[in-house]
Amino acid sequence: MQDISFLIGGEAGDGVMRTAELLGKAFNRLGLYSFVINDYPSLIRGGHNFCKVRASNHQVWSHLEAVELVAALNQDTISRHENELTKDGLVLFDSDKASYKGSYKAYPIPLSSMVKEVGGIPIMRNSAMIGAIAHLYGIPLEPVNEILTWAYGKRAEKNITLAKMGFDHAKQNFDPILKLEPVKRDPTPFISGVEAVSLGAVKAGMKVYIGYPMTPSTRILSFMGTHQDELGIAVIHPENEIGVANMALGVAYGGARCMVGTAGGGFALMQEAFSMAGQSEIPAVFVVGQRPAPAVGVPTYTAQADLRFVLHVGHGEFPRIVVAPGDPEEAFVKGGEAMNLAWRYQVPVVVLVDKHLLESYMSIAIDERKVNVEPSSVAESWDGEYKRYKFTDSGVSPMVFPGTLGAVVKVSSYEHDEHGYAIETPEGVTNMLQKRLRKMEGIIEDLKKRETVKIHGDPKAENLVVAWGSTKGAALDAMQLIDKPLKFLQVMYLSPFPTWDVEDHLKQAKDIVCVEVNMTGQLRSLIREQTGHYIEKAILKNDGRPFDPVGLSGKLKEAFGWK
Amino acid sequence: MQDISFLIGGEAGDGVMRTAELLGKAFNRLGLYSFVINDYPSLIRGGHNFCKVRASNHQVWSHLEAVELVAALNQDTISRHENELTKDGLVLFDSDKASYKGSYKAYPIPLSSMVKEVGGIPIMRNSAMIGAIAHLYGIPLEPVNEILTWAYGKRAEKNITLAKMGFDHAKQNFDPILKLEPVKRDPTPFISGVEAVSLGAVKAGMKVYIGYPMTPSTRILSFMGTHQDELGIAVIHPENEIGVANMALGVAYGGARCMVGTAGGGFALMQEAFSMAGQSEIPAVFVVGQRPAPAVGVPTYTAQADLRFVLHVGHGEFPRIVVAPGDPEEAFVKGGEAMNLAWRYQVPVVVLVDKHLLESYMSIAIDERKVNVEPSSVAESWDGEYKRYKFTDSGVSPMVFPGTLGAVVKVSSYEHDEHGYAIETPEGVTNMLQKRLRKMEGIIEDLKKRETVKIHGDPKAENLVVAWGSTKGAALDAMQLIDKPLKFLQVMYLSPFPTWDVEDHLKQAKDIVCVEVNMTGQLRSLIREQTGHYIEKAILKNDGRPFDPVGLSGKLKEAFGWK
Amino acid sequence: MEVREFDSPAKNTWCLGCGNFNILAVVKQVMAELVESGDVKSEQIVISSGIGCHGKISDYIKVNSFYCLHGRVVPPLMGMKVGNQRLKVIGFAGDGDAYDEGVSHLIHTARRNLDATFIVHDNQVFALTTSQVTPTTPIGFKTKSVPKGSFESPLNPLHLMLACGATFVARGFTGDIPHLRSLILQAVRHRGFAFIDVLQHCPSFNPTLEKFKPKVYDLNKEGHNVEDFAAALEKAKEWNDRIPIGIFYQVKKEIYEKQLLGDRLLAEEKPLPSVQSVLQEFM
Amino acid sequence: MEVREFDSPAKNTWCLGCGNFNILAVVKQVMAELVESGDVKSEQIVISSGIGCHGKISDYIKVNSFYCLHGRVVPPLMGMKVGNQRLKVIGFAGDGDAYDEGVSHLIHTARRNLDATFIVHDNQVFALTTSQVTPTTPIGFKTKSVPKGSFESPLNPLHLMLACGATFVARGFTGDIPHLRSLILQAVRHRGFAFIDVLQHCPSFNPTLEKFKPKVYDLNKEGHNVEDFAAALEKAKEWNDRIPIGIFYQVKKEIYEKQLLGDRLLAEEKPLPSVQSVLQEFM
Ligand SMILES: Cc1ncc(C[n+]2csc(CCOP(=O)(O)OP(=O)(O)O)c2C)c(N)n1
Ligand SMILES: Cc1ncc(C[n+]2csc(CCOP(=O)(O)OP(=O)(O)O)c2C)c(N)n1
Ligand code: SF4
Ligand code: SF4
Ligand SMILES: [Mg+2]
Ligand SMILES: [Mg+2]
Repeated sequence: MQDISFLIGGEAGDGVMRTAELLGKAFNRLGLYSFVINDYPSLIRGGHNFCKVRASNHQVWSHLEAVELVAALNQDTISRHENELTKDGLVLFDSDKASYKGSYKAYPIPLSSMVKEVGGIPIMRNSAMIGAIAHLYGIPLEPVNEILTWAYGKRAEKNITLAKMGFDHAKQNFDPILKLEPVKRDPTPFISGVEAVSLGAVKAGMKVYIGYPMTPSTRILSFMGTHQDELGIAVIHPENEIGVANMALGVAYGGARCMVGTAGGGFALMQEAFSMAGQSEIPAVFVVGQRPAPAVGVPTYTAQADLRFVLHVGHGEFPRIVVAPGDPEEAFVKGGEAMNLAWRYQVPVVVLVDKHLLESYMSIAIDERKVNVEPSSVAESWDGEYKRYKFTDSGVSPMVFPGTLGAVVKVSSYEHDEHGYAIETPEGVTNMLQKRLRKMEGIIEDLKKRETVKIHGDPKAENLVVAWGSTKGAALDAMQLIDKPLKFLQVMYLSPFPTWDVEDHLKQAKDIVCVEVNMTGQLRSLIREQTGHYIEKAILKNDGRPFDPVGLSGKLKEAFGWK
Repeated sequence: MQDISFLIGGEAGDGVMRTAELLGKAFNRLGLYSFVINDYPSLIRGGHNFCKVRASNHQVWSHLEAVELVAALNQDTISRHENELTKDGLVLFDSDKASYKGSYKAYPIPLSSMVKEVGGIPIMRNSAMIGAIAHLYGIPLEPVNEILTWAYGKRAEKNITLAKMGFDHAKQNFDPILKLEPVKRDPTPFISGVEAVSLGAVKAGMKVYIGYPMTPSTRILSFMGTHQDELGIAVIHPENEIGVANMALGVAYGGARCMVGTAGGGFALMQEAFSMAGQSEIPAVFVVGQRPAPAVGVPTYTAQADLRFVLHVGHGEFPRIVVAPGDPEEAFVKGGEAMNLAWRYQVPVVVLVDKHLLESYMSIAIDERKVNVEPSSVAESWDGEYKRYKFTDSGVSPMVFPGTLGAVVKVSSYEHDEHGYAIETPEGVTNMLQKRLRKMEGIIEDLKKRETVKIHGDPKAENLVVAWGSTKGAALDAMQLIDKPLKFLQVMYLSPFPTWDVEDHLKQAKDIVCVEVNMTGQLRSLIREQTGHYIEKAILKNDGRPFDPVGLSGKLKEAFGWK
Repeated sequence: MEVREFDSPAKNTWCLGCGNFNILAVVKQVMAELVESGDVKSEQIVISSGIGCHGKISDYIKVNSFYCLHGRVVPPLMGMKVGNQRLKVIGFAGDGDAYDEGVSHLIHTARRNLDATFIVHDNQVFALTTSQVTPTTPIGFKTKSVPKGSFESPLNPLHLMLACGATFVARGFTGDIPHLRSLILQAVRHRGFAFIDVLQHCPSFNPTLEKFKPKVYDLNKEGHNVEDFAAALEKAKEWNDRIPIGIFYQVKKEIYEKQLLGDRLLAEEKPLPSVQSVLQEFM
Repeated sequence: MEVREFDSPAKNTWCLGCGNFNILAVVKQVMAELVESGDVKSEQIVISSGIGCHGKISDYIKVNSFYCLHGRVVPPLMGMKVGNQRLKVIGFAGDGDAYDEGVSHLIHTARRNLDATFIVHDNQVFALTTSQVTPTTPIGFKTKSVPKGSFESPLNPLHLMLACGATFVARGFTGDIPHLRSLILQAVRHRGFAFIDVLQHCPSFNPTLEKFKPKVYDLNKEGHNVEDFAAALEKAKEWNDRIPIGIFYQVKKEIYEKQLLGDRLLAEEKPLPSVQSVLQEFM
């Protein structure tokens, strides 16, 4: 089994992320499975950026904290990351910018001189670095050149030259680490949550995306913006999040499927509109990207600490759906499902993700047939006078849009009667409230037919790991490192809570550990609330970083008493 | 035991609420215990308004749905409320405006003619009505005149004349219902939650109140505004709720104690600032008045359906306190406690109330000595360079304000170091997060010394009622109507949840019923989450109206299998 | 189309003599006229309103409506136009609604020149919450929250809208119904963001009818050039013995939705059958 | 007081050549001068900033600071002045911050004439989120969310502030440091709401320095009368081959906090010892 892990670091503006993504993509094209995580502070130039790149001949779900190679564009990278090297680790660095005298093997390479030699610009150091890394992992130059051509088009030439220079230099001076064996497999995208959730929504009929930039959801806006023509969508960036959310309700009322994206702080501002979606029964999908909070917090890092916040957003009682995919494929599927559910049940739906899922890239198969525009609750015809809020057994009222001949479509923020006119009587209020709450039953029946949880590992194991969202990746990889039978229950739907799919696993388990990137054990508290089951053991942290599989496997073993 | 209950109704603008309050106050001055609930739609003139007035020679905590008298200023009142009359009920009505031919006894009185006779204005019909009601309950005119003089000052004369005319007319034509016996007791205020929570905050040092009007908290703004000079406070009504909340943080940062008030929808808009209070550790008190939601909902009615919403407001993890008083006395005490806790622990505190508690008036003793400015975490001196976020065992850092010689006071929405400068390292983030979370331990220890729950009824009873907030009133009165041993656990603190005070009662109970004005059983779910205890029986509704003690007693008996 | 076809079954609860009745009456007439003249079909009209006394207009007209959150009249209008450009949208807001809670949306939507009409029922007071100050409340106005009288200088909404680039800026008066009718008709026919601040009489909390009546005059009858921005600014400042009503400023400018969408009608577009081509980029 | 006493230990992470450096340098000088001249004590100065590149200024000056939420620079300033009138407060906001997310606060605080200085680092772009359009972004500016170029007419912040009644309205330029220094000093010494839109060079996303430099001129050197409102409006519209900087408008007006509080200093007042007299009303 081949499994490589290295780090590329430099200053913000040095092009580290792009380089890592290109390498990850190159590995992916070779049939390897790659994973790239980025780490950058909230600034534009000069701060320290790095990426960890992992590639393997079997599916990987996560990065590894430890690396066998630190590829440094500057001195800072070496001093910050030397301690993350494995025993036989190497330090590859631009010898024009940095030096290394430490205990690991030094691989100096004059990247800046090379760039000067070909008359390039500093950012091109990356291409020479890519060439050197290719050599270290026994990759020929062809696939590298292909990627550079894909990335830089006509301007690729100098980069290709530099890649060769880097490659040659490395070949002459450095021993390779290993020779990566290309794998024959069906090609899969090398993709992040950003693109996956966007494409899922579009495949489910999304026509309008609205967002006010906020890390980690800004990239959704960028992706939607740059691809708006291919995707046939309109992209709007309005005055603020309150505008975003209320506008989204207008779009759906007008008849087009709409999604919005934000982070915790922006979502805090959308709460009143979320409640309005509940009251007016207008379909709305909110992608919420978690990052460490409260307030502005640590903007460019990751967290899973907004679960409770998101579950209870908005004043009043109304059905809402919250789904948390754990990888890009699930982001695609659940993003689409969110849109379909919103339009079938006329409820607000949150797709709860985080920076780690949104911004990390991985090789993963995405089958676009898994998402389609499902039948919605849009009506073709109706009896008598049209009633936007007609009482029905399911609680779902057939929906039409303004512009429909013969229908007067009235939606309201007030409690209202079937036509949408404001009311105040106790019976009227109760009936309409119950009509809305009744939808939850249909949603639950519907979800029973969908995948609300996933069981990984040994389905018969007595030891159970419970996790949600992007922690899936580290958990899956950690399980590979534990040679005891272990079952992993990944909870994807958080509201309505899939007790039907969860309870048995809890009951069957002898020992359970809940793993989350928060300090208060939010899924754990939810499970107790929903099932009465108290999970005593929890592995928690909230420091902006996702779990590392190796570290996590150690903690799991400890929790299960295996070491 | 004397226990009267009647209704006054008319159009919005007819002065029904004022009349009911004056009567309630008159009863209170006579030593009776009175309770007045109002019911009005969201409009200024013409809609139907009514109040129910109850008075008794023992403490009452609630209105009664059934009345023995409907006092009608218009026809509408009769047709709407006739069905709420008890068996021997009476209909007293302005015979110039309405007529009555139904099965109850009719007491017509020409109020409009009387007003015309003295050259008064229509609103003065109320005074004649008051006179008539006084006769019906055997009250002499003196206390009535006193109240009218108190209310109308120099303009009282015509009202006093009209009261006499009403009284005389009634005396000549109607049999009294009963003769209310004045009670000798220490005088207590006849007061609503609005004034009580305001005065509690002021007594605890509040210097600034900020609010953007929103029912049911608008009256806090009005009360604070009209009494600003006596109370020595500044009152601000700025551009919107986001402004309100962020301004409040500025006030506290500047060194003055501040409170804000709003309803669910306005609080939804304050969430980001709430999270900011958590991050920056700025003391802030939010009074949140519940009303039926989602969205605008049923603005002038009551609900207890924002519990979960309020418990989890704001993105990220940080300590917050939520307290729900159940009557005006508790509103006074807990309003003050909220302010003191906010300033001792530098956390945001929510005083969760509702329209019923805020706007209903009752006779209740308030001992102002129960609230004082408690020692806070404001520092007089410090060692070395001042650190706004100094790490301490308690997690609370000594606080000073700008303007303090030698201290640089930096607060931040970013995760920060001890001085307040932004940070991003995993260790830095973890340390500061844990410092904040650590405060919860101190808060819990502190609350263990305060009243977090109340036990009413028979402390040894095996049957337990659980409720919170304004449902206290109906529950207490309902228990009077049940001749079986019954214990009532009133939960006042919701966050941190007082498991230490709650758990034993749950364990001791044989049978438990949870009563809430919401449809999803929010306290019930919280109790399960916090204690694992699932309360199977619940009496729930969310129709804008509080529970009626008689109806509730029936439902409780049913739930406990007593009928 | 008859005006009364827009009559709604909802019971009207405005106070007797409230200026909102006049706005309501006029708007229904304008709608009937629009339909009659073939400008638009009745099912394509959508109104939207905020929370406040004014907001009830959504319930009082039997036409498509979006009864918004307080202060959020504009964003849904923008959303629905993006979804379906063919709609004819008219927003009704209170002065509290438009200038306090929701002013950010107003400013930016004016700037974008969304094709929408926006009518502010400016009674200089939060009426529905029983009288508090708004950004247009005059100095000295007493309410419970400011018992000694408001001391904040009021905002000039016309100037604000001119500063933000609205392409139709006008003032109406509920005391002059024929004028208001013609004004709203012109606003609705304007292609772009048409803003009208209507001086709305509130007998219960701010009875301005008699105060404003003698002062009000139609500036369009006095030779005001609606294309002259500077003159519009000058007129916007006039607020003394004479109060101008009418169109202060009107200019042609491309509308937002055309620039965003061209002629696309998103609500009727088929979903994209496949995202494979984009997925391919990630291979 | 030495300027470097305001140096903070935080590492500066602005891009090389960023105009924010100039604002930072100038502000520290102005503060030193204020303290030196006895206008204010250093512990009475409070700065506040939004979220964006500009916002980091809170970390870069060793002085009391309130590092706000995005868009919320103004309300805390108002709050702290209500708590303690003696503070000297200066807000720093981005153009996204001030004109998008937080514009409602800006408008109304200008109108109220809070005694505060408000400096907008107007780089015409959301910089920290890696380049998106703001209300001042010029037409045609390309970003990922608008790859074909922005088509929304930009807002004129000076005109907006004039329309809202700010009592000191100015424009600065990070390419003219001495001018900026004098401007900020005057703003800080102005009693009332002093607004400065600073054309801030952003080498990474909107490098305007060379573009604006030849166009910029000091209107106060060209006989502009700062008390002439109409002239100020006229000048605010000028944006072509010539771009005026300096004070456009300045007027004296009573400040908000005086009207609200007189001379009371709430932060230092004792708590009310008893509420009995008010409770008595309810007996
Ligand atoms: C977020 C929010 N804040 C406050 C309110 C309460 N509220 C209802 S109406 C209103 C004021 C309405 O004033 P205006 O917009 O001028 O309308 P008017 O009643 O004068 O027509 C307010 C503040 C609300 N519904 N929502
Ligand atoms: C409520 C909220 N929405 C969005 C963001 C994300 N955000 C951070 S900085 C920024 C834009 C900053 O632009 P500007 O104010 O012009 O500042 P600059 O970076 O250009 O100095 C945004 C949108 C946020 N922090 N909070
Ligand atoms: S309060 Fe004023 S605005 Fe509201 S309905 Fe009555 S008169 Fe009209
Ligand atoms: S991105 Fe622009 S504004 Fe931000 S630090 Fe760099 S140059 Fe300055
Ligand atoms: Mg109004
Ligand atoms: Mg900017």
